[in-house]
Order: sequence, then C-alpha cells, then structure tokens
Amino acid sequence: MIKKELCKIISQKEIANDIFQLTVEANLVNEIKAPGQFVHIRVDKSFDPLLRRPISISSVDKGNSQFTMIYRREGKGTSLLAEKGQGMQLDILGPLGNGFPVNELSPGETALLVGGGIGVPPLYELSIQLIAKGVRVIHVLGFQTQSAVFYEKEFLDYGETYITTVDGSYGKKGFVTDIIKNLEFDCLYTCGPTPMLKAIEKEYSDRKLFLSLEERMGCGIGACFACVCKSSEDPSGVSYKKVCSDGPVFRAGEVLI
Amino acid sequence: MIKKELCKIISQKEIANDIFQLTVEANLVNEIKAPGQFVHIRVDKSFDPLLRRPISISSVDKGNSQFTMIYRREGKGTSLLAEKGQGMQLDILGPLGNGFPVNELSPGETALLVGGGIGVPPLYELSIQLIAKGVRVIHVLGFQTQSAVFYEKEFLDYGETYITTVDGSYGKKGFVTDIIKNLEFDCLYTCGPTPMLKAIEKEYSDRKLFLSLEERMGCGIGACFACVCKSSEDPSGVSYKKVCSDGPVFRAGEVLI
Amino acid sequence: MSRLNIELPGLKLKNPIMPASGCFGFGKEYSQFYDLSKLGAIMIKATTVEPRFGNPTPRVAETSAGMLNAIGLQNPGLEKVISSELPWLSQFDVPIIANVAGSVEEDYIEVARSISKAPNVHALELNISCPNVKTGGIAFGTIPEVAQQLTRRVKEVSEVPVYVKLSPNVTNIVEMAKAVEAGGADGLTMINTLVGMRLDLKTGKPILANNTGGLSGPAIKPVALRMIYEVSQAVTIPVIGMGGIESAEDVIEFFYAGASAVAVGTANFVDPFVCPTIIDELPLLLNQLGYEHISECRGRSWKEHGELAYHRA
Amino acid sequence: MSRLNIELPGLKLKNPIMPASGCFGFGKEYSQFYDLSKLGAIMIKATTVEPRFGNPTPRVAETSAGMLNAIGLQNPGLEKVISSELPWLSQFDVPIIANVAGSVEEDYIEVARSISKAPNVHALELNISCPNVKTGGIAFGTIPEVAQQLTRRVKEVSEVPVYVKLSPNVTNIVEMAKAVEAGGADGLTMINTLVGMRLDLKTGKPILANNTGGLSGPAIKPVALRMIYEVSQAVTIPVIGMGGIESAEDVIEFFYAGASAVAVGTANFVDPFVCPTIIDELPLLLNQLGYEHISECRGRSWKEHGELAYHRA
Ligand SMILES: Cc1cc2nc3c(=O)[nH]c(=O)nc-3n(C[C@H](O)[C@H](O)[C@H](O)COP(=O)(O)OP(=O)(O)OC[C@H]3O[C@@H](n4cnc5c(N)ncnc54)[C@H](O)[C@@H]3O)c2cc1C
Ligand SMILES: Cc1cc2nc3c(=O)[nH]c(=O)nc-3n(C[C@H](O)[C@H](O)[C@H](O)COP(=O)(O)OP(=O)(O)OC[C@H]3O[C@@H](n4cnc5c(N)ncnc54)[C@H](O)[C@@H]3O)c2cc1C
Ligand SMILES: Cc1cc2nc3c(=O)[nH]c(=O)nc-3n(C[C@H](O)[C@H](O)[C@H](O)COP(=O)(O)O)c2cc1C
Ligand SMILES: Cc1cc2nc3c(=O)[nH]c(=O)nc-3n(C[C@H](O)[C@H](O)[C@H](O)COP(=O)(O)O)c2cc1C
Ligand code: FES
Ligand code: FES
Repeated sequence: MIKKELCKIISQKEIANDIFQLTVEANLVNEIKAPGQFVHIRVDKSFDPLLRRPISISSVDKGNSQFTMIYRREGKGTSLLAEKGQGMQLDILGPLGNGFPVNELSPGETALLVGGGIGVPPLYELSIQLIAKGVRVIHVLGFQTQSAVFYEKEFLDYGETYITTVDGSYGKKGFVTDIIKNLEFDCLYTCGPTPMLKAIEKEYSDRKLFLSLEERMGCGIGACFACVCKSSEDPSGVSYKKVCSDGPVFRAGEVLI
Repeated sequence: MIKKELCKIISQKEIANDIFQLTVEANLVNEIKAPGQFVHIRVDKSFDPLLRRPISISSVDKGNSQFTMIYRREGKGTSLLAEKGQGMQLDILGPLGNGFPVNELSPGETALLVGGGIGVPPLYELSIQLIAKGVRVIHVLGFQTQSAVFYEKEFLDYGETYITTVDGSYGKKGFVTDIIKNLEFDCLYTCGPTPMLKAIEKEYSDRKLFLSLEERMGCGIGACFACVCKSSEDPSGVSYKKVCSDGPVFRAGEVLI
Repeated sequence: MSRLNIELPGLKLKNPIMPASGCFGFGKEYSQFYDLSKLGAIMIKATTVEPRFGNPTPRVAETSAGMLNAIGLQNPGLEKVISSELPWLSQFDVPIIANVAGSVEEDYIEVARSISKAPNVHALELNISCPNVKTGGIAFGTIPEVAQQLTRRVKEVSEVPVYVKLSPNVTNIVEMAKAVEAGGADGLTMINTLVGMRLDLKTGKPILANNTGGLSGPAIKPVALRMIYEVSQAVTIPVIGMGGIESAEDVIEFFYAGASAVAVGTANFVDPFVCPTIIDELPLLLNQLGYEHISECRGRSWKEHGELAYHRA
Repeated sequence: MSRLNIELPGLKLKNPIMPASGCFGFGKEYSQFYDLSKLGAIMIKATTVEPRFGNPTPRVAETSAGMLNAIGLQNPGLEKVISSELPWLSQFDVPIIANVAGSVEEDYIEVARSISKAPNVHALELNISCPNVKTGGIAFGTIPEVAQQLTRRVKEVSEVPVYVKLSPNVTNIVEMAKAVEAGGADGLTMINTLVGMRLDLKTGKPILANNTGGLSGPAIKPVALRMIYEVSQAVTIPVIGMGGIESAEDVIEFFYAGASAVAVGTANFVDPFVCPTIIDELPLLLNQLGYEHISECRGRSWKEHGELAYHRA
C-alpha cells in the first residue's frame, strides 16, 4: 500500500560532488516490495516548488524502519532537499511503482547491473537482494567524471565492479556499453539516462533485460497521465504504460523508450 | 543608510500566545536612527510567500550589534518566520522609515505612550530612549485578551504602565482611550490598529501627537507607491505621503488616517 | 455534514468539494487513499469518442507555485468509459460529472448523448477550453457564438444538466459566460488552465514536447477568483470554481468570489488527501468565521449582507 | 561587458537588463543601493498629463509566487517628470524609456510629444495595458484597431522610437502585436499584469480597495514566456520581455522564447539588488551554457540552430 508519511531524517551527507545520501525513518519501509521502487518527496511546505520529486529507494533497513536514497542536487527541489538536516521531517509518498524482479535468476546465475549517474542508486538494493538469493552480481557503473563517482566500495562488497567516466578521470574512459560487451551474464538490469538505456536495449534486446525508466511526473500514482510511454506492440496506437505505476522498471520490449 | 543583510538569529521565543520575540545580529543596527523604524524581512528563499514582511524594531543593542523585534504569528509569512530557530539566517532590509522624534520633549516633561496589540513593540525602544533623556514616561497598552499580553514587566521598569484588554480578562476592560482621558501628558506617541489611531487623533489633535501608521507594502523603500496616504491639507488632491519612507510615524494632522 | 451540503442543477452534494477533471483519473488511484464516497462529486477525466493517446512526453513542467501540463486529453474512449470506468465508480455514493471533449461539434454530441445515460453521471462538464489539443477545443472556448451553439446542441441530447467549462484565455470572460448561459447551460465551471510555457536552460527548447501547456495550481488562483467574481455577478446560473485551490481557506475565498461549489485539481498531486482534508477542515473554519452554512459565504464579496453571525454574538 | 550589449531601436544597451515600469519609481530609491549607470536602461513609472493620486489603499495583496497591485498610475504628472525626475536621472549614464499613459488618445499624444523631447529619454513605452484605471487603459490594449491607431498617432509626434506594452488579458496576443506593428511600433514590451483578485477571509470583501488588481511576479512567468514565444515569431520588431524575472536563468529563458532584452519588475521589491546581481551573473551563466554573447540565445526555442558552442568544445 502507498502511504503518505512525515518521515524523520536520520542522516544526510554529501558523498560525492553534489551527490547526497539521505536516510529517513519511515513506517512505509514495510510496504516496500522490490528494489527499484521509488518515493515521491515534497521538499518544502511552500508551493514553490510545487510538485513532489521522484527519488529511488537505494537501500532498505526494515529492522530499523529506515530507508536510504541517493540523489543529485540539480534544480530547485533537490537543492532545497540538500539543505535539510538530521531530525527534520520530510513529507514522503510511497513506495511507488514496480521494481526489478529478483526472481528472474536462480542461485549461481549471473546478473549484470548497469547504472549511469543517478541511475546507480536503485541497483544497490537490487545487488543486496540478488546476493542474498545466491546470484552472482557484476556491476558496471558509469559517471561523468571522478568527482561524481559514489558507492564504489559499497558495490565492491557484493561483486565485481567496473567504473567508467566519460572524461576518463577515473576508472575506464568511455561508456558503460564499452565494458558490457566483454561480460557474460544471464540477466541484465539497468537504470540511467535514456540514451544509455536505448543503447543497451538495442544491443541486448534478445537477452533477459530489465530497464528502469525516467519521466517527468505529476501525481506519481497513475492518475494524471503525465508519465506515459507507448507500448512496443502498438507504436502508433493508443496503448500505453505509466512509468510511475506500471514501471518504472519494464522488461525490454514492453515499452518504446 | 538602508542595508540588505543576512542576519543571524540570536534567539527566538514565544512570549505570549502567538507573539514572538526575535533577536538578530546585524551590522545594520548602526544605521538605526530612531525608535519606530522598521525592517523588511524575507521569511524564506522561496517565492511563496513572495513579499517581505514589515516588522518594527522593538529594541536595539548597538554594543552587541543586535536588535529585537516582536511580532504576531498571523498568516503565511509570520508563521514561517516563527519556525526559524537560533543560528539560522534571515534576509533583512533596513532600517526603514522615520521613527518617533524623541527630541520633542525636554527633561522632566511627560510622554504618554499608547500601544495597541502588535503596535506595542516599537514603543519599547521609544520608552528606553525617552527615559535616557530624562523624560517621564507613562504607558497605556491595549490587548485583545490576557493571553495576548506581553512586555508588561519590561514597560513597568521604565514607568507607570496601564494594561487594558477588550474582554476584561486582564488589566482594565475596555480600550486604551478610556484610560488616556484621565492622564496628564506633554506629548502622546501611539502605534496600533487604525481605529485606535483614529480615535486618538480625533480626541487629541490639538496636542503634541505622533502616530505610527500601518499599510500594506510592496518595496518598503518608497519606490512602488503601494503605501501612500493623502496629505491632510489636500484631502481630495494628489498630495501624498508614503508610509514606508515618509512614515511610518507622522505628526497628527500631517496625513489622513 | 449538513453545514456543507449544496444543491445544484442535477447535483445533490454532501459537500461542495470535488476533484477537478484530469487530476483524478477515473478515481481508482485515489481510492487507495480514502473512501471516494466522502467527496461531494467527482469530475472524471475528459472523454472523447475514440480512445486517445494524447501528446508526446514530457507532458508536465513545473513553474513557481504552478505546473504546466500538455496531456492532450489521453483517455480510453467513450465505450470503455461507459463499460468499465463508470460502472466501477458506481460502488461509491458520489455523483459523477462527466467531462466531455472533442474536436468537432459532432464529437461532443456523441459523447454527451451516450455518457449522460450512465446512471451515476449526474451532470456533464463541456470541456470547450482544453488548451492542449490542436483542433477544436480552444476555438470553442474563445468564440462566444461557437460556444453558445455547441451548448445548445449538447443540451438537446443530454439527459442530465450541462455545465460548460470556461477558458481563462479570453479577453472577455463575462461575454463567454453569458453566451453559454443563453445557449442553455445549467451551470459554469471555471477556470481551465492558462496557456503557458517553460524553456529548457540547456537546450533552449520548450520543456514540453507540445511546446505550450496549461498552467494550473496556486499561481493561477487570483485569476480564477477575479473571473468568478465577474462572471457570478453577470449570470444567474451557478459557478463551480477551480484554479489553485489547496485549502479550506481557499474554498471560502472562492465562495466569497461567487462560486457555489469548487473543484480541486493540481493540489491532489501535492497531497493525495487534500480533498478529504479540506472537507474535514471546512466546518471548523466556518465556526471560526461565524457562518452556520457554507452557502452563506457565496458571493459575499459583491452581495450586500447584514452583520456576520460572529458580530451578532 | 561586451557579451551583454544589445542594440534596439533608439537604445544602445550595455546589457539587456532594465527595471520595469512602476517597479522602480524614477530611480531615486534604488540609487541608494547601487549606481544606476550599471543598468541597461530604466523604464520609469507611467506618466500622465496631470498628476494622479491613484487608487485608494490597500493597493497590494500577495498571492502564491505573485502579487496584485492596483496603484492606479499614481505619478507627479508630465510637467514635474520633465522638470525634475528626468533631469535628476541624467546624472547617470543610462537610457530612459518613458512609460506613457492616459485615459484618452489626446492624453497619450500630449505626454509622448513632450516627454520624447527630454534628452535622456531614448524611447517611449506606450502603456495601453494598465488594468487598474477605469477609463481607457485596458480598452486600448484589447482592441487591435484602437491600439493600432493610437500607436500611429503617437508615432507621428514622438521624437524617439515607440515601444508598445501589450496586455496579456486578451484572447489573441499575436493579433494585438501585429496590429501595433502595422501601426508603426518600433518594438513591443510584454507582458503587463494579468487581472486578478484576492478576498479577505474575515470580511469576505476584496483585499484591494480597487477590487481587482494586476498580477505580477514568478507566478506569471510561464504566461509571459508563451506569449513572447508566439509574438516574437509573428512580428519583425523586437520584444522586451518581462513577467516574473528574478534570476539570470530567467533572463536566458526569456531570450530563448524570443525576447531581445528584458525588464525586471516585482523582483526589485524582493531584492533591491536583483538587477545588478543578474547583470553580474549573466556572463558566468553564458560561460556555463557555452554562449559567447547573449544575443545567441534569442529565439533559440523556435529558430533552427547549429551546434551549441559547448558542443563544439
Ligand atoms: C522513477 C524515478 C526515480 C528517480 N530516482 C532518482 C534517484 O534515485 N536519484 C536522483 O538523483 N534522481 C532520481 N530521479 C531523477 C529526479 O527525480 C530528478 O533529478 C529531480 O526530480 C530533479 O528535481 P530538481 O528539483 O532538482 O530539478 P528541477 O529542474 O527544479 O525540476 C523541475 C521539475 O522537473 C522534474 N524533473 C527534472 N529532472 C527530472 C528527471 N531527470 N526525471 C524526472 N523528473 C525530472 C522535477 O521532478 C520537477 O517536477 C528519478 C526520477 C524518476 C522518474
Ligand atoms: C511599518 C509596519 C510595522 C509593523 N510592525 C509590526 C510589528 O512590530 N509586529 C507585528 O507583529 N506586526 C507588525 N506589522 C504588521 C505586519 O507587517 C503584518 O502582521 C505581517 O506583514 C502579516 O504577514 P503574514 O505573513 O502574517 O500575513 P499574510 O496574510 O500572509 O500577509 C499577506 C500580505 O499582506 C501583508 N499584511 C498583512 N497584514 C498586514 C498588516 N497588518 N500591515 C501591513 N501589511 C500586512 C503582508 O505583509 C503580506 O504582504 C507592521 C506593519 C507595518 C506596515
Ligand atoms: C494534469 C492535468 C490534466 C487536466 N485534464 C483536464 C481535462 O481532461 N479536462 C478538463 O476539463 N480539465 C483538465 N484539467 C484542468 C483542471 O480540471 C482544472 O480546471 C485546472 O487544472 C485548474 O485547477 P487547479 O489549479 O486546481 O489544478 C487538467 C489539469 C491538469 C493539471
Ligand atoms: C507595483 C507595480 C506597479 C506597476 N506600474 C506600472 C506602470 O506604471 N506602467 C506599466 O506599464 N506597468 C506597470 N507595472 C507592470 C510592470 O511593469 C510589469 O509589466 C509587470 O509587473 C510584470 O513584470 P514582473 O512580474 O517582473 O513584475 C507595474 C507593476 C507593479 C508590480
Ligand atoms: S505521474 Fe501521474 S500518471 Fe504517472
Ligand atoms: S511600500 Fe513601496 S512605496 Fe511604500
């Protein structure tokens, strides 16, 4: 069930340049079903900014009723969010959407998790859950530049981790796709900027592939039709999926990216 | 000179029901010329609320570069202001306007200070300065009800102090005007709701009388013409005074209330 | 609850609060949060004859205290709405106002004729003001004669009262209101969105794929209030007001301006509980302001009144 | 500074930032804060033939991300503006755009004829769009033929280029723009305020003594951008854009939409330093976005462009 809850901030810190890790205490952790789900945050009581901001859940601690998010300070909303400190309250709606299916793999199989920039965070909880199931996990994480890299150590704890940067200032210079092509896997899970998703879908559409999409949102719950995308079978027709409530994770070929 | 300054909040506390006392550290204290001047506060970085809020300076501590304001939590802006805590910063424009003239009285003469509700605060610094000049001071302070009464003790330190409440729950039941008529004075200074000012002006227009006016403001510095009132000599004409920059304190008879 | 009930043509409202069309889908999503029977009514999403996908994304953009949308009337089409959405809604004790849209007059007539027969549809809302569809739509909403004729023809086929939804993107809103009143409208709903735009700082291009979109939210509230103030004095049919409402105080302000009921749109996205919260808070606010019934607030800005109740106390 | 200079009819601007009319008086108050020579230009307060007191107070009310004003064109009158305000302003190295207002055509002509002779007045801004004066004003701004004729007659007497300030309170802003262009306007300034209203919760009456007022501030920015986007593609004369600008980012957004320069109104009340701050920040923002000169941003939303400078790098 989706809850709207005033959640207490347990901690917030800048873990890379403009990248913040935010942990809150929330009863809604009990409703979280799968890695890749997201929440919709109202960053301020004022109506400027007006809309909630969708942010993925990056890890969950049900025992302590806490969950963590990682986000980039970009515009008005995330800048305000970055100013919030420990003990303050945050109006959160969630969990929202459908996450990555962890049951697609059996113990011993290999999952390839490919993240770009702020698409990396939801893969962290995914990795945790896959490992717990006995699945082998490989991570390929792409960033713009060295100062934007985060969570390398955390991912390394769970499996092989390759980092790429566009400018080559850290890890391998180039794009995640350059790395993927040399790797073996049974299932690919990915989240990141649309061009990256498109490139991956083009290359691996014949494989078991799950993509997490991004779209500008209004309600976040399926009511406003802001976030729709076309069904792949009916590209010029009226069939659609909503990223917020049918997604954000889709099986490759389900929707037109 | 008017300054725009980010001022640190030294303390804020609720001193009566919905009445807050706020002290800030500000270089602009050095520019304060007279009791009755005010500042224009931006309560939030967001544009909702958009406009600054005019609040009177209630006391000044030049030695520590601090000044104090007292305000009532009313609408959107003052509610946000009331949430600010020690150490936070506040965007303040001031000091603004012209205050009460303290040189109208000679040592030994008697000043009557009449305040209503949130018109009371600026009279406090006035009282301090009059006493420092050797002027005798009598205070008549009107409130709605007991829970709204503030600063009685503080005023008592400087002179006779009469409290009235509209509902009679504290002090004398009734209006400040009921008390004033039994008092002797050489000069009357007043600040409060317009009906109170009108009543006082009607009764004492032949006396030395200074009134502090309130008007909805835009700029607070004389540029937008939001806060004008008509000159008394030219009631149907085009002469005017601006409450923000010519006032808020006017000599009785100067402007039409 | 008897302090909030309002009767309007076709509508016996428990309270004057309803979600605005397009901001509440067909109710399903919000039924996760509360019992929809709590609402005064529900204005469902615009329905067209054929299913529509609407505009390409991005379809929303944010503005200061507002948002732009260019959904483009996405909806499953008349048949599906009648066969599936409306029957689903009939489990709730709440009248439905069906928002009717189209590109040409015949579209409106076809939708109105069929949808007005649905048992839980108690009124129609003629959407002659959607700024996000290229043909029709806006033209109906900006030319008085065209709006009047459309109203008249829809009235001929509708089995329930017809409200016409006015566009604020006109020079003279009173003229539009009078035209549709003369066309037989039973009521007005206003305002729809103001046409607006945002540009992307990095690309220089419009943020919305549709270039322009409809501005809604608190930003437009003063425009809505002004138009309702003008129109409610000039017509005799009731006005359902909307535009930026997010609190019980806003509802009272719309009543003062002349509204007889209100709809809440964008605020549902900010707080899915906004409608029931307002409904719960209204009686307390009425107490505070000294009114026995919300209808006492209606048109107070332009009507002559005796003393307020709390002045009598 | 050479990255910000702009030339427009009558105006050689160091930078495209100017305070909007009515939000800066005649400059004196803001000269306490900074050297007015820093500004691209100054649009002074509306001037009428006779001195005007304007409307009764309250004259302002706040809205979400906006404000309403009903100043009512208070000003000291033509004679005083020419004999005292303009000479005072001549100490600064900044072109003045004189905002010309009136109730009947003859008023505009009289003000335009005299004020255009003042040595530091480099252009006129015909205010045919003030929503706060009962007679004239708004009518000039909503009827194309009337606006066109007024423009033509003012052009005949003006010694400097004439910009016409458009009202957003119209169904078809492009039609208005084309009409005044055909009337000989050298440029357009847009937008003036949207007509809006707020009601007092306690009394039920309008907050503004004038009942309605003009809505300005960030709330109206999307409407301004949309109108500038539409108009700038339809006319060949330049547009000075305004409506909710408060940052360097906003300025770029207005240029993308099609503005050739911008004016900042309400934001001066929020931050008296807003204009010089924007002027200082613009070059940095241009760097970040990869433009050499601000003029490269103009009309980018609708013009076809080659690669952005930063893509070439
Ligand atoms: C399902 C989902 C999960 C996401 N998870 C994360 C995450 O874990 N970490 C993270 O850093 N970011 C995440 N994002 C992107 C994040 O929502 C945007 O970066 C954020 O909304 C930008 O807001 P702003 O206030 O900084 O920018 P502004 O420019 O002020 O935003 C203006 C408007 O545009 C919307 N918007 C702007 N950029 C985006 C975007 N990329 N995607 C969707 N809406 C956008 C905003 O929500 C807002 O409505 C996610 C987006 C989606 C859809
Ligand atoms: C010169 C001057 C000095 C003042 N000094 C004090 C003081 O020391 N303590 C104090 O509590 N109050 C004082 N006030 C009144 C104070 O400015 C208002 O109570 C406050 O602006 C209300 O803002 P809000 O956000 O609570 O209300 P909102 O209703 O959100 O305000 C909406 C708008 O109306 C304006 N407004 C509302 N009420 C008033 C009012 N009474 N006067 C002027 N503008 C108003 C606000 O400034 C804002 O622009 C003073 C007013 C003036 C003009
Ligand atoms: C996302 C969205 C979709 C909308 N769809 C419709 C619609 O289908 N039909 C309609 O008449 N109005 C539609 N509207 C307009 C609203 O019903 C309402 O008139 C407007 O948004 C103003 O109210 P608000 O400020 O409370 O949102 C839509 C508004 C939004 C924000
Ligand atoms: C208090 C106030 C007074 C104004 N007076 C005038 C005026 O005299 N003449 C005019 O053409 N526009 C006037 N305007 C409109 C502004 O010049 C500007 O067009 C409008 O406010 C939109 O810009 P903004 O959102 O930056 O304020 C006034 C606006 C305000 C807020
Ligand atoms: S964001 Fe509203 S339907 Fe997805
Ligand atoms: S508030 Fe602007 S002139 Fe006084």
